[in-house]
Order: sequence, then C-alpha cells, then structure tokens
Amino acid sequence: MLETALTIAFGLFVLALLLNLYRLLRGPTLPDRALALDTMYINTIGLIVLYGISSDSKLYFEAAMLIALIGFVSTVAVAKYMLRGDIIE
Amino acid sequence: MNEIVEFLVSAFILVGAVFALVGSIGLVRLSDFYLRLHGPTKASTLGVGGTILGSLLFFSWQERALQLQEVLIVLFLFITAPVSAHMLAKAAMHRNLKRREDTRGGPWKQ
Amino acid sequence: MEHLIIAPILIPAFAGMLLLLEVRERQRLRRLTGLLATLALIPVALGLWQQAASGDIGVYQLGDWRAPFGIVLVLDRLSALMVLLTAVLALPALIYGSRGDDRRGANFHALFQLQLMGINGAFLTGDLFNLFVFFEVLLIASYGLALHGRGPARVKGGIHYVVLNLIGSALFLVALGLAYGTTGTLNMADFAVKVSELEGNSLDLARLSGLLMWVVFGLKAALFPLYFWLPATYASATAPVAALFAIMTKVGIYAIARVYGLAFSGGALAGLGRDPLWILALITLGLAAVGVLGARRLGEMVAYLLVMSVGTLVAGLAWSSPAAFGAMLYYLIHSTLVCGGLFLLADLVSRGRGELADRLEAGPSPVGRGVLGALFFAGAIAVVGLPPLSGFIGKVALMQAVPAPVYWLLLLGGGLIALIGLSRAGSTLFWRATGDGEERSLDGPRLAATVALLATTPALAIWGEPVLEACLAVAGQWAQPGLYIDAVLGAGESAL
Amino acid sequence: MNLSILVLLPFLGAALPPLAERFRASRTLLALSAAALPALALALMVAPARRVIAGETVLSSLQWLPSLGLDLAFRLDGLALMFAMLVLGIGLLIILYARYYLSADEKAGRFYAYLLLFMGAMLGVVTSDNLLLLVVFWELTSLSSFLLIGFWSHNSGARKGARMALTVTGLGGLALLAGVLLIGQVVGSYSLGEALASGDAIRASGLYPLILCLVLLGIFTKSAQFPFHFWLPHAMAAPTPVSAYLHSATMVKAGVFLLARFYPMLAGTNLWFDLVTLAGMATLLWGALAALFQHDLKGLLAYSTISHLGLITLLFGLNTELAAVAAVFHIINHATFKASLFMAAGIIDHETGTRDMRRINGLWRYMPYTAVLAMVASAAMAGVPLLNGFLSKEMFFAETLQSDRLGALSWVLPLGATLGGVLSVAYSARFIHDVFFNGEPVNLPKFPPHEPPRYMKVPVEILVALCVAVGVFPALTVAGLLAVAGTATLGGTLPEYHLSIWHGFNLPLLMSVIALVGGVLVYSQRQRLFRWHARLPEINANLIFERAMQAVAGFAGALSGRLRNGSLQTYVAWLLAVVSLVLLTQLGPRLLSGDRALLPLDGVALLAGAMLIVAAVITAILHRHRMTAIMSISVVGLVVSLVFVRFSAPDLALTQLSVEVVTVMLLILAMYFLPVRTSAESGVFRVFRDLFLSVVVGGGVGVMAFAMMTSDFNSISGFFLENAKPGGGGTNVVNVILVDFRGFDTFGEITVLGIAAMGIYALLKDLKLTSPRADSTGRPWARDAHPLVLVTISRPLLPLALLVSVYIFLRGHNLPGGGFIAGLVTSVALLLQYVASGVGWMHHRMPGDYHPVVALGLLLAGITGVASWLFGHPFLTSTFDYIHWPLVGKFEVASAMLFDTGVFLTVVGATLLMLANLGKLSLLDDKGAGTGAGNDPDQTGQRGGA
Amino acid sequence: MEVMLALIIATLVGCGVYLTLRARTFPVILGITLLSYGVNLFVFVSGRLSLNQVPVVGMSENASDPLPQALVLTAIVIGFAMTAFLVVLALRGQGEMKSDHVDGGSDGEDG
Amino acid sequence: MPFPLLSLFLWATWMLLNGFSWGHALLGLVLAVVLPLGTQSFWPNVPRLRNFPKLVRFVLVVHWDILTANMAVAILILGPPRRLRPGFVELPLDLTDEFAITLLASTISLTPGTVSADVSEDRRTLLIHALDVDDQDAMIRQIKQRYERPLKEIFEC
Ligand code: NA
Ligand code: NA
Repeated sequence: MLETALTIAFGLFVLALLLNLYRLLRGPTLPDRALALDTMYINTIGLIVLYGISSDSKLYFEAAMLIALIGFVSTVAVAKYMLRGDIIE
Repeated sequence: MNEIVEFLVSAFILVGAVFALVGSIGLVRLSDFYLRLHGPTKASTLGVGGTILGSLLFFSWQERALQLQEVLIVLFLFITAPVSAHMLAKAAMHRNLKRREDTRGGPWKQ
Repeated sequence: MEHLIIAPILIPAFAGMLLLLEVRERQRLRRLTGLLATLALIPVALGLWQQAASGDIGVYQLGDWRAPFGIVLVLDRLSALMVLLTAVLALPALIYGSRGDDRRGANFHALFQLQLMGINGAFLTGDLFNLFVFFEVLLIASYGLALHGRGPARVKGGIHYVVLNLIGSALFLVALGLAYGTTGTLNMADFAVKVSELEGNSLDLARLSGLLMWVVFGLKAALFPLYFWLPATYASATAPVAALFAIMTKVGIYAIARVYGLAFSGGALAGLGRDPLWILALITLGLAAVGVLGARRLGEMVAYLLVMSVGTLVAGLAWSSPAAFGAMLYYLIHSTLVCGGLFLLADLVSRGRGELADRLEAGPSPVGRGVLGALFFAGAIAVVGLPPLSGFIGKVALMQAVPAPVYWLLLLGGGLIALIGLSRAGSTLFWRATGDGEERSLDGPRLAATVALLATTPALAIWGEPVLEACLAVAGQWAQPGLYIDAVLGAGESAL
Repeated sequence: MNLSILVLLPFLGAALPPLAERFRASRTLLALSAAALPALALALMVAPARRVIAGETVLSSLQWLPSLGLDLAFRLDGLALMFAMLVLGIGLLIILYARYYLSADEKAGRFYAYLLLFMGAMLGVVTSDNLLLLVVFWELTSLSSFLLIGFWSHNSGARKGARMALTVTGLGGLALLAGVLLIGQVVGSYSLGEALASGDAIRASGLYPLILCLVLLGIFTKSAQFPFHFWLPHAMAAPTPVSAYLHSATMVKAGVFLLARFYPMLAGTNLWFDLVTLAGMATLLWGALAALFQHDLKGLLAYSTISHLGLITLLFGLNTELAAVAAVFHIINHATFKASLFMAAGIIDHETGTRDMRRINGLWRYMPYTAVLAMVASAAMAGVPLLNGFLSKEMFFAETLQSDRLGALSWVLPLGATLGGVLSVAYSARFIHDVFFNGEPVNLPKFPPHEPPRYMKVPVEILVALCVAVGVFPALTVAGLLAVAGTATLGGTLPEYHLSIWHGFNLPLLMSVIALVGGVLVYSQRQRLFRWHARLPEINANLIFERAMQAVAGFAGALSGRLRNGSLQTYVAWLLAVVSLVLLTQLGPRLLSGDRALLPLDGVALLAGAMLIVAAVITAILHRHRMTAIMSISVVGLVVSLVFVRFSAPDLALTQLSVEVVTVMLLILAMYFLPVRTSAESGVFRVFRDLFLSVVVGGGVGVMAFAMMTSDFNSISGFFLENAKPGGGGTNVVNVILVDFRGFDTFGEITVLGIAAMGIYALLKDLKLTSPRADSTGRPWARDAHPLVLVTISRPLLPLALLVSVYIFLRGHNLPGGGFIAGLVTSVALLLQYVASGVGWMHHRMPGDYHPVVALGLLLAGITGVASWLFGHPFLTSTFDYIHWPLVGKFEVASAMLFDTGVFLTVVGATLLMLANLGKLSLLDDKGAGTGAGNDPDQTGQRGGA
Repeated sequence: MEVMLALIIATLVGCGVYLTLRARTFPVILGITLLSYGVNLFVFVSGRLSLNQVPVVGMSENASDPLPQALVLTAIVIGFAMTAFLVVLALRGQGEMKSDHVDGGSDGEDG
Repeated sequence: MPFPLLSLFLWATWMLLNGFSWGHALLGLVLAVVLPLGTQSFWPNVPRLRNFPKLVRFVLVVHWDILTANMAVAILILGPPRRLRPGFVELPLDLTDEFAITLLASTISLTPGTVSADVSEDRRTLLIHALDVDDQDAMIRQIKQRYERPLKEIFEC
C-alpha cells in the first residue's frame, strides 16, 4: 500500500514541479517566474521527504530543512531586486 | 509494518501530494499574479505539511520512538514562506501588474 | 627536516594568511612580511634541491596516510628544480613590486604569497586531484594579480584570461573524472601502475583523459592554438606580476612533463599525445616568432617571446629523450628568468615615456638610457639565443638533442625573426629617443631587481656545465618513472 | 702561455676606456687605456708566434661546456697567426687614428669599448679550435659591429645600417651554427683539429651539401658576397675607424677566413667550386662596377671591398692549392691598402666636412702629403707594379687561367678576372683623380682643408709603407708569414710558388696591362658612364630592406592580429575546437561496450531529468532575458541537488543547495549594474559554429560519462570506508575524506575561497559604477528599502540559522554536514540581514572588514595542520579521542573538528567579504541619497522613503 | 538511469559551452555555471551510480563511492569561488570599459 | 536570559534536531542562551512575551484555520475561475509593535485565501489581497478578532 501511495505521491509532486516549471518559463512577468521558482523549492522539499520515506533513511532530512530555512532567500532577493534593483544597500 | 500505520502514512502523503499539486495547478490556472500568489503559499504549505506528517509517523513507527525532527521543516517553512509571498506581492504591486478587472480595491503604490 | 618538503607551500601560505590578517594597511609591514617569506623560500628551495640532487625521492605523506590513499608530496629532482626556479624568480619580482606597484590595488602581497603557494604546491604534489586544487590556487591568485592595478586593457585581458581558464578547469575536472573513473585512483604513481593495465573501453577513456589533460596543460602553457590570451594579459599586467607569470606557463609545461613522463608512462598509453604536442609546439614557435615581429609594444613583444620559449620547450619535451628533456630544462630556467627580467625592463623603459609607455614608437628617452639600453641588449641577446649568453647554450643543447630539421629551422628562423623584432624595438626605444622623459632618476631597487634577473643569463652561461649537468640529472631521473613509483608506493608501507 | 688569455685581453680591455672616461681622462689617455691590453696581447703573441713560424701549431684548451662539446679551445697556427696579427696590429693603428678622428664631445670611452669587444671577438674567431666556440665569437663580431655601426645612433642611416648588418650577418651566423652542428654530428666532435682531419668523411657524408650550403651562407653574408652584399655599403654609416677596421681589414674578412679555415674540410668538390667561384665572380664584377659609380668616398671604398672580397672568394673556389695561397696573400694585401684608404677617406671627410666626390676636387693643393699616401694605397688597390696589390693580383690572374672545371667555357674566368681588373683600375683612378685633381673644390662645408694632425697620419703611413715594402721585397717581408698561413690553410704541404715582381712576359702580365690601360680608358669615359648610370633606376638597398622589413613586420602584425584578434569568443572557440577534435577523433563505438548492469530508470527520475534539461536549455536560449535566466539556472541547481539526493550524496545536496542561494544573490547583485537585456544575436554562421561546438563537446562528455558509468573499475575507496571510523574517527566517510584523508585538498580549497574573496575585494575597491535610476521598464525604484516584514522575520532567523549551523557543523564528521555547509548557512543568514536591513545597519553590528575572519579561518586550519608536527607526524595528521563526561556521556573530540572550524570561518569570512563589499558598491553612488538606501532602518522608522 | 545521467551531463555541458561562447559577460557567467554543474556531475558519476547507499559507516551495506563525492564537494566550492570572482570581474569590466561585452567597448558583434 | 521566548524556541529546536539526550539538553541550553546573547545587537526592540498559554492557543487556532481554509481554497482553485471574487482589503491595525504586526501579516499569509501584500508607511494599515472576498468588513472583523486581538494580548497588553 505504502509503495503505491509513494509512487502516486512522487508522481503528483513531480507533476506539480512540471507545472511550476511551465509557469516559470511562461511567465509572463518576473514576479510570476519568481513565484514559480519559490513554489518549486517548496515542492522539492516534499519530494525529498518522500524520498526519505521510500528509502527508509533520515539522511535527507537536512536537505529538506535547509531548503525550508534558506530557500526563500533567493525569492526575497529576486523580489528585492524588482523593488529596489539593489538587493544589498 | 502495521497496516493502520501504513494506511495513515499513505493517506498523509497522498493528501499532501494532492494539495501540492492543487497549489501548482493554481499557479498555472489562475488568471492574474495576485490570484496565482495564493495557490502555492497555501496549498504548498499544507502539501509539504501532509507529507511531513506522513514522514513523522513513518519514522516514529520504524524506530518505535517519537520522531519530531521533521516538524522543523514545517516550522521553518511557516516562518519563511509568508515573507516570500509578501515580498513578491510588493514586487508585483510595484510593477503594477495587471489584475483581474473585477478585483475590488487596488494595490498600493510602492 | 622531513617537513622541509612542505615548507615551500606552507611558508607562503602562512605569510599570505598573516598578510590577510593585517588590516591596517601598514604597507611597510606588509612588504617586509612578503619579502621575508619570499627570501626564506630560497634557502628552503636550495635545501630541497640538495636533498633531491642525491637521487633520493622524498615522499611526504600528508595526514600520515600512505599513498595511494592519502595525498603525498613528492620531492624528486624535477620538482626541486622547479621550486628553486620559482623562488629565484619570485624574489626580484617582489622587490620590484615593493617599490610602489603594490600600492596600485588591494591585497597585492597576500595574493603574491598565495600565488607562490599554488605554484609550489603544483610542483610538489604527487596527486592528480591535488594538482587540480593547486592549479586553482595559483589561478585564482593569478586572476587577482593579473587584475592588480587599474585600466580597461587590464580588465579586458583579465576577463579573457579568467574565462578561458575557467573552461580549462572544467576540462581538467572531466579529465580527472575519467582518470578516477577508469583506474579508481588519484595518486599519480598508482595511476601510472593501474593505467598500464587497462584495456577495452577503459583504455579508451583513459586515453581521452590524457588528451584532455594535454589540452588543459596546453592552455596553461600557452600552446597553439591556446596562447592567444597570453600577450594581452601579460602585457597589460603590472610588471612584477608579469615577471612572476613567466613561471606560470612553465607550470603547464611541468604538468605535461610530469603527467607524460609518469602518469602515462607505461602500457599502451606510453607516448600519448607525443605527435600532436610536437606539431603544436612547432606551430607555436613559428607563430610566436611572427608575433614578436608584429608586436607594437615592448611588453607584448616579451609576452610573445615567452610564447616562443613555450614552443621551444614543449617541442623538446615531446621529443621525449632524456637528453632533450635535460636541454629543455636548461632552456626553461633560462627563458623563465630572462623573460621575467625583460618584463621588468619593459616597465622600467616605459616609465618616464609618459603616454607612450612601452609602445614601440619614437618618443622621449627612457630614464637611464645607457643602463637600460645595455640591459636590453643583453636580454635580447639572451632571449634570441645569440652567444655568449644562456639562450645560445640552451638552443645548442636543444638542437644537439633534437636533431629534427624542422625544429632547427624554426628555432633558428624564429631566433632570427625575434632578432629583427628586438633590434627594431631597441633601435626605436634607445636610439631614436627624442629628448628626455619625465622621470629623472632610475629607482635603485627596481633596477637592481631587473639586473638580478637578467644577470642570471651570464651566470647560466658561465656555470653552464654544472647547470646542464644538473638538468641532465633531472632528466635522467624523469626518464625512469619506476623510481618515482617505487618511492611513492613503497614509502611508509608500515605507516598504517 | 695560454691562448685563452690572449683572447681574453681585449675583452678585459673593453672595461678600461669607460672607466677612464668616468675619471675624466684626457682623449690621449683614453686612447692609451684602450690600446694597453691589445698591445700587451700583441707582445704576448711574440713567443707563440715564433713557434708557429717554426712550423708548430700552438694549442690550448679550457673546459667550459663539455656536455655540449663546447670548450675554450684555441689554436694558433699560421692562418690564425696571420689574422691575429692583422686584428691586433691594425686594431692598434685604428685606436691611434680614432684618437684624432673622434671629436671631443663624443663618447669615446664607449666607442673604444665596443671596438675592443669587437677585437676580442675577432681574435676569438681566428684562434678558435672548437667549432662551436668559433660560432660564439662569430656572432659576437656581428653583435659588436652592430653597436659600432649604430654608434652615431642619432643618425637614421646608422640605425638602419646597423640593423641591416645585424640581420644579414645574424642570418648567416645562425646558418653557420646549424652547419657546425651538422659537422659535429658527422665528425662526432666539435674540435676543429678533428674536423679538419675528417674532411673526407664530411665530403662523403650525405649531409655534405647541406653543411656546405649552411656554412657558405654564413660566409657569404659575413663577407658581403653577392647577393648578400647589400648591407656593407650601408654599414658605412659607422665612424670611419670602424669602416677601416671592420669593413676592410677584419670582420668582412672573417668570412673569407672561414673559407680558408674550412678549406681542408669542405673544399675540393664540384659543388664547392660551383658555389664559391660563382659567388666570387659575381661579387667581384658587381662590386667593382658599383664602386665606379659611387659619389660617396666611403661608398666607393665599400664597393671596392665587396669586389676584392669576391676576388678572394673566387680564388678559394678554384680548388687549387696555389689559388688558396693567393687568396691568403690577397687577404693580407687588401687589409693593408684598404685600411689605409679608409683612413685617408676619413681624413678627407674630417677636413672637408663631406665625402661627396662631386664636391671634393683638387685637394692636392691643400693636403699634398695625405694625397701621396692615398695615391700609393690606391695604386696598390689598382694592382700597379711594385705595390703589394700587384703581386696577389698577378697570382689571381694566373690561377684563373689554370682552371678547366668549366670545360669549353673556361675562358670565362680569366675574362671576368680581367674585366674586374679593368674596373678596379678605373675606380682607383677615380679615387685619385676625382679627389686630388679634377679642378677646384665645390662649396665644401669646411674650407680650406688642411693636413690632419701629425699622429693621425701615422697609421696611414705605416700601412702604406707596408704596401710598398711587400710590393718591392715580398720575400723579405711577407713570405714567411704567407708560407705558414698557406700551410695552415691547406692543412698539408705548400705548393711551389715564387713571390717576385717579375715573372717574365706571360699571360697574367698581359692581363695586368689590359687592366691598367683599360681601367684608365674607362675612367676617361666616366662622364658618359655616369650619365648612363644616372638613367638607370636607382636601387637603394636600404630603402628596399627597410620596406621589406616593414612589410614583413606588417604582415607579421596582421597575421598575429588575425589569430589573436582580441575576441574572447574566438579564443574560446579555438579551445573548444581543440576539445572537439580530441573528442571526434577518440570517441568510438567501443566506448559503449561497457558491461556493468544499468540501474532501472523510473518515472520520477525521467521527469526530473527532463525538467533539468529543459531548464538548462531555457537558460541557454533565454540568456538575454537575464532575470529569467537566473531563475531557470536556479532550477538547474535545484534539480542537480535532487540528483545528489537521489544518488546517495546528501553532503553534496546540502552543499549544492546552500551554494545555489549564495550564487543567485551574487548574480542578482551583479544584475543591478549590468544591462538587463541585450540586443539580438548576430551572424548565423557564428550561431551554427557555436551550436556545433556545443553539441560535440556536450555530446562527447555525455558519451564519456555513459561509457564510464557502464564499465567496471576497482577503486581505492574501500580503504576510506574501512578506515574512516577506526582511523579518522568519523562515520561520514565523505567528511572524513575532506578533513582527514584528503584534508590537504580542503586546505587548498578554502585557500582558493579566501583568495577569491581577497581578489574580489581588490576588484571592488574604488570601482565606480553608475546605479540605474529605474528598472528595465523605466519605472523608478520603490521607496521602501527595508520592508518591515522582511526585516522583522529575518532577525530572529539569525540565531535560528546559527543554531542550525552548529547542528550541521557538529554532526558533519559522522553524518552529512560539516564546516563548509555550516559556514554557508551562517553566511546566508547574515546576508539575509544585509538584504533586509542594509549595509549601514549591518556595519554597526558586524566587523567592518572580513579579511581577518578569512585569515583566522585559514590560520586555524593551517595551525591545526602544523600542530601535528609537535607529535612527530606530517602536516594535517588528525587525532581524536572519546571523552566521557558525566551526564553528557561519550563525547568525541577530534582535531579534524578544529580544522573544520577553520573551514567554517573561512567560508563565512570569504562569502561575506565578497557579497557585503559587492553590496557596498551602490553606497559609492548617489542613488542612496534620495531614497534613504543604506540608512539604518531602525532609525528611519522602518521606511526607507522620504 | 545511466542514459538519463549522461543526457543531463551532455545537456549541461552543451548549454554551458554555448553560453560561454556568447559575447556578453553575463551569459558567459551563466555558461560557466552550467558547465560546472555538468562537470561536477561528471566527476560525481565517476564513482558510478548507486541508490540508497549513502557512504556513512553503518548506514548501508554497500556504500557508494565516497571519494568522488568529496572531490565534487571541493569542486563545488572552488567553482563557487571562481564564479564569484567572474561576476565581480564582469562588474569591473562594466565599470572600466562601460560595456558588458567580453572584449570591452565593441558593441558591434553580439551573440 | 534576555529573550526567554527565543531561548525556549531555540532549545526546543535543538532538541528536535538532535533527539533527546542529557548531553544535548545541556548543549542546547548553552546554545539557547549564548546565541541570542551573541546576536542581541540584531534586534533592538523585540517585544516581551506576556501570555504564553494564549500563544499556544493562537498557534493551534492558526493551524486549524490553515487546515480548513486549505480545503476551501483547493475547491476554489479547481473550480471555475469566474466564481472567484478577488479584492484588495485594507486592514486598519490596532497593533503597534512591529514584531506583532509582522506575525499578523505572516499569519494572514499562511491562512489560505489571503496574502498580506503591504504594510503602510505609518504602520496603521495592512493591505491584504484576498482570493475570494464577499464582505470586506466581515473579513476585517474576523481577522481582527481571530488573530489580531490574541496577538495584542500575547505581546502588548
Ligand atoms: Na671630385
Ligand atoms: Na548594494
């Protein structure tokens, strides 16, 4: 049962990522792309957690945690760029 | 593995995955940026949240001890995700992005 | 004294760190630190040479892990010679730089020391990946140094240099991946053993690894068609930096020699890439001579002379006989020091010529026309290979060891073309001078540094025999990779 | 006495005059200082000379470069003695002459020094007993003559003449070197003695034609043989003592000396005859004809020198022993009369201020004594009986009659010789008549001319006396020397010959008579000839040479400019083309024959892979939409870290993720100052070329990756897995490799990071960039520099991130993590503060300069490494132990942790040094002023706006 | 899976190469970045692919090859340092040459 | 202990990260004290926690809201887009503390259907974008009652 559930969940997350990628490519505006990238980071966390379950290993926890903790910095930087041009001022 | 646990784990991760997908569908489907902004910030948080609940349960069962470590992922995400959304909203307003015509109220000038 | 082997790496490393710690920009303190550290390298290098000259190959097992598992530094005659050469070149260059050029940008002294660390590391390491790391150390430091100072030309040259070398580094990694992926080892000696046992597609991959390394080293050595970046980068670099960079192309040549003569010395891949190297070296030699003739600035001309020496050297290397290798080493010592000196000289000349700088156009007389003219004359004689200076001896030795008509033709013809170019340059700069320049007197230490480097050429001529003998001894050892392999793989078997 | 001292003396002597000049010595003292050592050498030569005359060959040898076969070996035999006497003897006379010739304001010290250098080199050439040594001195004569010709460097003619001479003789010298090396190959030694003894072997060798051509190229260029003669007239730009010395008596004679020296080695073949005779004949005639038409006094002498050198060469070419002796004889004779003529010309130049024979007329009346000397010397040159020139010329005529090598055309040689004689008489007559008679001087710069100072005439007198003495009493004067010189030249016994004035009525005498009469006749028709000559197109060798050189240099510049066109794209394309070539030639189907089992591909991997590929391609395509490209490259980085996760490399995933964030910030920081978009692509060709290279290189690397992954191999990694715990005290093998097994790599790696930070700092220092006032859409920037929500959230995130860093750091040795990743997390947290609150705000809370942080990190790592010395272990040897604490339990302490702390500090320091300084850039600009950028958000009430 | 990885590496390297051949500093930076991704993966796979075999002692029976991982980690760090330097160099170029063209001012040839 | 809430938070995080052991409890305690002290200068005006139980209650409420609202939003997203009634809503703020305002903004963003888009310069108004808003005033009332008031009680009262 878990096998199947994992397979489906993997599929859904990857599908979600593909949709995000579509938005990233499609745009049409920069905020859209940044939003898509941000979402990709978040969905990647899910993917990694799933992978941890499926491989019965906790060694990937830090990767997911790290994305949660610092992944948003990229998005903030892009947003700040759009607002102010200069992200460190 | 206990079937109930297995069922619960499966359910959590599936719910999580579905919400993640819904959020991403929203990102594709909705018609203006401000609307799209809602999809990921909500559904993704719950999507990841669900998955992590599954994971918690799974590892706690596997190791026969409460494994709460992964709560931190959700915690960190809850701290950081609103900031991204906020900053992107500001950026969008600054750029004067088009919004659905029937939107009530309007963005502020940045 | 077993730790002496690592001293050429650690001395500049620690000096560089201390310089980095010094934030109050006390220039005199910085100069003193840098000079002392560089000065210290000379006795250290001499001591190492003494050790190596005996014929023993010293192995230093970092972290006390024996090869092939840990990284080893290996002191054979070749590496000792290169370290010594570096030290001898670096000190005058730094003295020159300490007369004001070091103020033209930040962190000059720290970068200089770390550059030395990288160069010495590259010479001493016995590990392929560690070689990559030290290449990166020396490259990143060289980026900083190449861009030291100001000006669009420097930045443009810097961008070209950096981008090409970044691609080179990527290729190096591919080659290393292949090397590890086929033999499962990174230690050069161990690699040499394992690569000679390969067959099938692993053999093909190992060959590709070797060839890609040639490309990378060819880029560092500035071999055709990969030398185009060099003239602009070197000519626009600050003089002491350009002088130090005279050794950089030699790092590439060293790497070719090391990897060719050791890592790929046995089995089906022995002699890998010999023919292409030979041909490319000859083309380099010819085209660089053309470049010398066409140069419009003295610095550029010296840069092309450096490229010419690269062609000369790599051809000697590709001939791959101990005699040719020994002659090549003699020429390598000669050309490194003389080109280094000429870069300094070009700068001395350009001072006081105002806007004209080192452009080969008639203009105000350089300060100290007589002295500089004499130095230029000597340097030119040395660099084109006219008697009685070291260039002649090197060329004769090479021609004797490499009896290939085309090589002779290019060597002599290239020498003639360089002679034409240099005589035009000298005539323009020193004879056609109109009136006096701005600066009134020649800076003593700068002049001394230049003289010191150029004075090596008569010294190398007078003591030509011992130097040649030493080079031949180096070559003899180089030609027997088994010695190296036994020393490295046999060292500290009991260590673990 | 060692001969090397003899050769060394002039070189040592070269140091004296400049020294004397420095001490303000008088002109005479200067000349004396110059003359001292050559005179000593001449005196020292007396003893060995006696032995030589007695038939001995004096040898001496010192080792210099035995591995090259290059020794300081000298020989004094008859030939060497004769030349050595010329070199030293005439050299001394030249010094005496120069004392008066050089004006007071000239750098006489330098002049004498050059002259003595040349003298030493020349002495070396003639006495070398080692072929390589001979080449050394040979080239030294070229170099010193370059300095001498260019002595009046303010004069364009001098500069060009010097360079031309150097180029031509340099070419010859290099050819000679090659020839000598080949001789060495054949003989097996560079000893002259052995080479001379191996003549047969050399002539029989297949290399002989090549050797001969190379050696002759050296000789002909040096001796100004046709067609390499053109440099000599332009060398006349040198001061006259130089012309007298180098271009009549010595240097140009080095070539013919070598003909004599190598005679036993190379002569005797048909090829020798053809090449040498032909060149000699052509030179003889061409030089003589050209001499006749010169209006420049020295020009006439220069061409006449060329002609006489041709004569000597021709004699050597004839392959008969007697001819060789005649050649040697003429070398002596020519040296004496030509040197004196040059000196006379110099005197005239000195006294009249010009050398133009059209202006110099009737000097007989002003300087009769000089006139007499010059007339005698000219007569010797013309071959008038009772003078030395007559004797050797008679021998020459006789020898041309003997040769039958040309068969039915043998008459050509005597005819040519006679014609040469005619012309020689004609130009000699012109030298006498046109200068000393022929009416009144025309508009001389100095008028009236006087006799020169007394001692300036002495050298001329001595030489002219010699001409007469030899001409009248050959047997008493020159015979002995000639005999030993001839013997040495031939390398065997001397043929029978008689040096006497009268040989009876014979064909040579007839030829002499024809020459004399014909010469006078030709000269009498000079006006007609000059007019004819004037109508000929003028050939200025200097101009042609200069143009040729400029053309060559121009071509060289164009060629190297074309290769090195200053375009990075071209250079990169070259590099990649080489790589492509390697790949295209080396990739074969065998690569795909690996037998390792493949891992199954699953849907997730497929889609993730596809995502990565799409993102990479999009980055490449959309690179002009820069922000989009930054984001798509982030996707690439993200998926790459997923790949690491998937294939069991959590450390790499963590590293990649954190590096990615910093890289994106870096790129965005840069974007502020760089154009947001750029214009469209250019040529289709270039795009196709680039696509081709991309496909080949990318595809090639992909194929190699596949081949590698599918083939089995044995790795040393088992050792690491086994020893990580027992030997390194950690279970995370990757980390143990990084801080222990291969800690030295990491040491280098953090050094790279530190250097990069320093380099970046240096690059950013004083960098002036203009901040754009508005974004790419033209919208002015938002007012809010420090959004409240961002500021407020980012701050508590800092201790949290530090906590996580500590966690990652501490577990690194045993589980994925470590100093590097921890350092990056800390850096990102701090950078976030910079983004949120600004540089100014951070400045109050963080060290102003991150250099020391980097330094401390590196030092910590380095000192940890050095500390192992204290325990007698090599650099970076790690140690660890388990400590049992109450309550806490087992606690590992490893020195590697200290090293890792160094890594941590370096990473934090370097990252902040880079990015914070990059951030500070905009503060230098005035954009901040209007909008409150860089202000402290706490003090401006959180709102950046006005 | 190996085919997938090979394709990924090929694409990364190919796109990287294409971008490094562009005329502006920014795409060159992107190109170098992509190139290093590809090359890092290349070195990574030189230890061969393995699933769920993290090289941590006691975590897996058949641990994957740790050495290439360590090498790649070093390479990532060095690559980061180099990219950072190149980025700032590009800025320096913009500042001194007033152009982001890799050859300075010449705006003619672009691509 | 200058920042007890933060220290507690850090200590809890540390324990979550490492799992329980006495050693880590101790080390976590040290870190939980040292890190806030070390970074003290980075937050000059952090509010003091006044009411811990209320905080717990608040967290639970928010989580519950996230869960329920997520369902609603999912349906909205998947349904016909025309049914949405988007709008910008200006929420007048009673909170004055910056940290509390930020928490409110974050909470609003986390709960589905609303995103806090901006805070006015004078800190008196919060701009919210809502996915589907029928009655703006009702929404404002709800937010004030459900989130702002508890926050005010937790941090300010
Ligand atoms: Na006249
Ligand atoms: Na900034």
